[in-house]
Amino acid sequence: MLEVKGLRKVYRSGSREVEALRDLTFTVDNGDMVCLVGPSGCGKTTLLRCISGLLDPTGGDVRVNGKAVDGPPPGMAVVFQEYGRSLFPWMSVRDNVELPLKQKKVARSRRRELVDEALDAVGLTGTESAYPWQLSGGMQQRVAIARAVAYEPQTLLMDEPFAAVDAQTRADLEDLVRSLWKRLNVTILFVTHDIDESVYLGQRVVMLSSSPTVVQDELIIDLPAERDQLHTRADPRFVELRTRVYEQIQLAKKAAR
Amino acid sequence: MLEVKGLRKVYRSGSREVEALRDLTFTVDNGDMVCLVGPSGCGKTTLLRCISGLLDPTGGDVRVNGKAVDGPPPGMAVVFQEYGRSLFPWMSVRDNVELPLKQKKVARSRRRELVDEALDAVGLTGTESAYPWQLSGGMQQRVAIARAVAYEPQTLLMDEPFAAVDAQTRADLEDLVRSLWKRLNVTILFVTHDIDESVYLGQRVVMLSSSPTVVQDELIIDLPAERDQLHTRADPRFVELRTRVYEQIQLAKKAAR
Amino acid sequence: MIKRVLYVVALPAVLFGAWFVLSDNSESFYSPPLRDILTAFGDTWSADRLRADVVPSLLRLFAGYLLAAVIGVALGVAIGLNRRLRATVEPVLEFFRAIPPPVLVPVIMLFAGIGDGMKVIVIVFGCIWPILLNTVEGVRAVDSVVLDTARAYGVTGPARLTKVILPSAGPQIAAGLRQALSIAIILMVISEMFAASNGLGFTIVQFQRSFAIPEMWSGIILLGLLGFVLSLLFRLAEQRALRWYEGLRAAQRQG
Amino acid sequence: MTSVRRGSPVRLGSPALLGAAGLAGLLLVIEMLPRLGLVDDRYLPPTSRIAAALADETGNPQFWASLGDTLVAWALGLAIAVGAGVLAGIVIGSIPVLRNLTASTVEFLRPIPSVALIPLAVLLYGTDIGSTLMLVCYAAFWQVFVQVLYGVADVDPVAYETARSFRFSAWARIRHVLWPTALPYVFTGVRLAASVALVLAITAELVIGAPGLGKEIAVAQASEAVPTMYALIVVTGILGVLINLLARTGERRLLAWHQSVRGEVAT
Amino acid sequence: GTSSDSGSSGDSGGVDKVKVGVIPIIDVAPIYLGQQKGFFKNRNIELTMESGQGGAAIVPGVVSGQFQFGFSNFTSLMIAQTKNVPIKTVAAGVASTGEQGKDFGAVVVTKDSPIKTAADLVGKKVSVNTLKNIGDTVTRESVRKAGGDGANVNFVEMPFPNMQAALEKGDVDAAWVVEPQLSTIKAAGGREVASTFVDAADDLTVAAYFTSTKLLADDADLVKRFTEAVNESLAYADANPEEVRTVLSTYTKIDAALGAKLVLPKWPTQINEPSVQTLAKLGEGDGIFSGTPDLEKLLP
Ligand SMILES: Nc1ncnc2c1ncn2[C@@H]1O[C@H](COP(=O)(O)OP(=O)(O)OP(=O)(O)O)[C@@H](O)[C@H]1O
Ligand SMILES: Nc1ncnc2c1ncn2[C@@H]1O[C@H](COP(=O)(O)OP(=O)(O)OP(=O)(O)O)[C@@H](O)[C@H]1O
Ligand SMILES: [Mg+2]
Ligand SMILES: [Mg+2]
Repeated sequence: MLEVKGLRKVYRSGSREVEALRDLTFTVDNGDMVCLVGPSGCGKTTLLRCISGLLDPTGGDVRVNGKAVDGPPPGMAVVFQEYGRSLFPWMSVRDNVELPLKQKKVARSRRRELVDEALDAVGLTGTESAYPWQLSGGMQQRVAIARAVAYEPQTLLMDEPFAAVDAQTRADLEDLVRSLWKRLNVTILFVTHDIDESVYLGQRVVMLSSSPTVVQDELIIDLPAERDQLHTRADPRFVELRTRVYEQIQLAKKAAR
Repeated sequence: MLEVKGLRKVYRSGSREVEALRDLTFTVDNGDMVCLVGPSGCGKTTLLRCISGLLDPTGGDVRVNGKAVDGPPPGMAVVFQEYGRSLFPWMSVRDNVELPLKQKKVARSRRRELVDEALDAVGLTGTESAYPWQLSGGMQQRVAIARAVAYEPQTLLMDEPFAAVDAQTRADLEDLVRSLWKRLNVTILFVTHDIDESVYLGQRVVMLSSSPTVVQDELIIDLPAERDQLHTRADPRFVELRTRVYEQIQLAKKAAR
Repeated sequence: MIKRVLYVVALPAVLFGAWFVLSDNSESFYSPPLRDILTAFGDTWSADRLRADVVPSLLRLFAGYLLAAVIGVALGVAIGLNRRLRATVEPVLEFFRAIPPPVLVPVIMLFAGIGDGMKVIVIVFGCIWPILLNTVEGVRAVDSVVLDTARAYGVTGPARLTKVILPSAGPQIAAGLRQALSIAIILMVISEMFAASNGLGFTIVQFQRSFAIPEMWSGIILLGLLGFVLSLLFRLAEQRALRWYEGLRAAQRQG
Repeated sequence: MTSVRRGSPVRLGSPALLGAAGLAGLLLVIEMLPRLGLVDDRYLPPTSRIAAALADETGNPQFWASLGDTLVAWALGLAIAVGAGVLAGIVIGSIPVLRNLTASTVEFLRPIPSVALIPLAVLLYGTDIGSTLMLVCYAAFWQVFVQVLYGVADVDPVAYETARSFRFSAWARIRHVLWPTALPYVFTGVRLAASVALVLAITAELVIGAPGLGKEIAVAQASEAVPTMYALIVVTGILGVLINLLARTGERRLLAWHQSVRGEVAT
Repeated sequence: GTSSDSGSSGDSGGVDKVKVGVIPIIDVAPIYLGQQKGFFKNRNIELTMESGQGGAAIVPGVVSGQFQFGFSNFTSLMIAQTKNVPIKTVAAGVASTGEQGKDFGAVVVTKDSPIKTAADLVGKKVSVNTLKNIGDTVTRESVRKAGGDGANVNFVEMPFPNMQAALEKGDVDAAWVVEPQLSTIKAAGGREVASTFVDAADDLTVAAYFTSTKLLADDADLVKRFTEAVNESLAYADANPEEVRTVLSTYTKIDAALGAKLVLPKWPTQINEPSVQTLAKLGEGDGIFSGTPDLEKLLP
């Protein structure tokens, strides 16, 4: 279980002071898949950083399975928004994906298997030996996703992980994430700007207001668990839900103006 | 007029050799707005870099207004896919946007005006003095857009410029680009993964195949020149066109498998 | 290949040529004609001489340089990673860095005697600074997203060091190592000015004192050659170790 | 910004305080070593005796004149070396042909010890400040030059292409992209050069006998005035610390954007 | 270049600016004293002392005209002469006292060293300030005189101030030192085993003032005046040891207590040519020179 209680974060540097998060409270149950949407600059990345223990909040509390977070909790994987910079340019694609597994002390043969599977799942078979900077933007992002997938985390935080890939690949990756979620029963917190995506993927959508940021609304996505790109998106309930989300975000942005 | 004829690009590094572009031919008339779609890794960024004269093609020809390109042509602005790295971390947001104008020797007062307008248009008023790395991903991307917009180019190349912004902002920015295009009569080449976006924005959509890359198809978007987010997207012709594009891309990907 | 060889030899050839011509009828006692220097070079640096003087020098040089590299990088990483440690020891390090090694030689002699140990310590003491400083800066400049990624995926402990911090700081550490190499050669000479009975530096100083001026110049040229060869070796090693970096930078330049 | 642990008492140890503590520790060690008999106090007198000798020296006008001579040689030499090093580094570093052409010559000239140039310096300038200056310039130049070369090579290609795409002039590319990227390297180079310059200024004075602290040290050494010798060495050390302090302050001001400084500003 | 070029400023009426390269040790006390006493000013010479570390720094300065005169030991001068460095001595510099056990330079050992006489130095490690220079020649001669094999002594080079520590730590078995280190070491219990300058030759002239042959040719008058002034200074210094001890504190950092105990050298005004010839032979025998020094050319 992931609990965020009264979370607040203020960035201070010199005279500039930005209240990125004012007061966030929500919980994600184990095995849940929650999508997070909100206007650009509202603090989603900040929130993910706090949850993953990479950033100390100014106030409030983050707990994973009851334990306060003060460093990256074990079994958590993060896909960073800055995919380009989060890959290690001095390592090949394979090494990038494999390194966290080595750290987890996964046996060599199993590691091989996991890496190959993950790269295959994101459609990057054949680029194992390339360096990240020899890949296109979308391919780099997929390496970052493969790294998280191969890690087989219990909790997966993803920050706009599909921003740089084309529509078709995106659909494939969405299905990949859902199948992973079902297969491994991972808890997933997924930040996206694509409203359709959030409804398609999530069991719940949490909408953030624009700055000063609070939780604007939460929505349970009561679509059937079996989803597919063609039928689910055509489902009238889907359209209804996406309209709801859209309206809330409109509201959030208006309030800010 | 922008002519691309038989363009070919092979990346070589050590023993690895990637044919990013095989044979591309198309033209963009002055004042045209062309959207470029294609699978991830098919060579869109490569193409844009060749057109902007930043990369030497292995074969073929790029001409701007009849002159072969062998360096960035005057009056051209590029929004890079790696927005984060294309901003100068040692300069404030304002300085980042202003610097190209200084290079263009725009008078100080006019510069001020242009920068303020551009930052306002992308919704970043109030962050002028921040450094890029103090901004969220979406905000950084908008700074890069503002920089290009303020430059008032004759030709504008944009590489997935809206990948990191939320849906609402994206819609706003789409309208910004269209209004800019109409007002200044700019030639725009716009790379996107969002099929709806390509149809909504473009007068023409050029679809690339996956590697080895050629032009798969071209589509004239015969929607009325006056477009708006609500009505245009609901237009049956819009839906028809987007389905066409979608199918072509599906085809492109299938062919590759 | 031919082009590369040309690059290497073109400028030195021109410079030496100019020197040769300009100095040809030099009367000055201290800057004799290059012709004399070259003659002296052949006469002076016989195989015996090389074995007796250059080899011991090189051994001290390598010992000192390697020691400095190991200590410099280790200390640099520790200092670069820990802000408080950095604040605490920086003034002390600066203090020692500002003390000229020749002044310290007597002090070092007190503790290390007059053998090779003293000379190695002098070399370490002098050439550790660029390594240390560059390592500290390189470590401090590791991209924050990279660090976050490493933390998030549990890449900690030794792996964080060897897989993340060191490669990322690699280019800058290399800059330091390279600078240290030439300083090490300089210090090899300085250390051999004290309490030595063999070595390249000793020989050069001896020539200088005994007014064997062409021989002295030939020694200086030998030093330059030595530095050149060592730096060539260094560059080979560097290119291997930093292949990713050279590629990364070259990739987008030439395409 | 990301690696600061929660509740870490950042204020408790302000850098200045910690630095002072470090120095105090050193002084204490030097006081204790001879007092405990670990080293002979004829060779390493305790801090207090060195301090007394230092106090004596400060009353001596000769000392201040020497300090002035050393500082002038240092500052002048450093300024020339930094100027030339940065200029040469940027020009040569950004023009590949030049870089390739000069590489071997640079590698040849660089390790030639300045001390080996002493006869040449004396020949040209006698034991004036000129000899010191020449040696200082020669040695400090390479420090800056090489750092700048590495800095120029480190320019982010995307940033550089951005500048190219906006058709920045060559000068503007240098001014706005190359220079800021190279700046952290330049700073490292200047800091290295500053101390190498000091080291050489003093060495030259020591060996050639040109006026300055180095000569004073040589005289003290030859006169068996051990505490005075250490006092003078301490002065050179203190100079080093001050110079570094200056460089650091400049760095913090000019490099607020840089990753290495960022972490210390933001919370 | 610097302001003064080979003293050419001096017509007989004007004042000549003269720079002298000296090593700031006891040996040159007379010239400082002479400067104080106005011996140089009386002869229209405005004197500045430029200190250098040893002949290696001073000789080039004199040859290039940066200094008009220099101070150096005879072995160094003879080495230079064999290499045809265009220099010539103009006045005596400093000489041995000629008294066994009471000279300003000697080989010393620690109190409890097994080395009793110079003959015991055979096969031992002895420190000198400069290898292949006056220190090793005279030490070898002392060994020979005591009946040992002078060729079989191992010399190591180190600065004088380090010798005491090296002796006490056992890094070297004996040290060839001069004042003030000699007094310091003796005060700490060190034992003298050979007065090397005394052993080498009777009343050995150890060092001299010299100039370049060019200056000698261009401005013989200046050289003459300088020589006179130096000679007057030498004579005065020799006669007034207390004033010498006082003047020491103006250009060295020798403290008063140590200064009072020092053994002062002799400062005769004449170069003792036979002693220099002996020194030349010794040096030649020990392989310090590559040829035979031509004393004709070197001595005034
Ligand atoms: N290092 C920093 N220093 C100062 N302010 C920062 C820093 N990082 C983020 N901010 C500010 O915090 C706010 C939230 O940023 P954050 O990156 O969390 O937004 P986001 O929701 O992820 O936006 P996007 O969708 O555009 O990525 C922004 O206003 C940003 O300017
Ligand atoms: N510097 C490089 N060295 C080697 N190969 C490269 C390099 N840059 C790109 N490539 C290869 O060229 C191909 C096309 O890359 P490009 O970046 O143009 O794709 P793209 O269409 O922009 O993809 P995306 O939509 O994911 O950004 C890819 O297969 C990539 O691996
Ligand atoms: Mg974000
Ligand atoms: Mg791309």
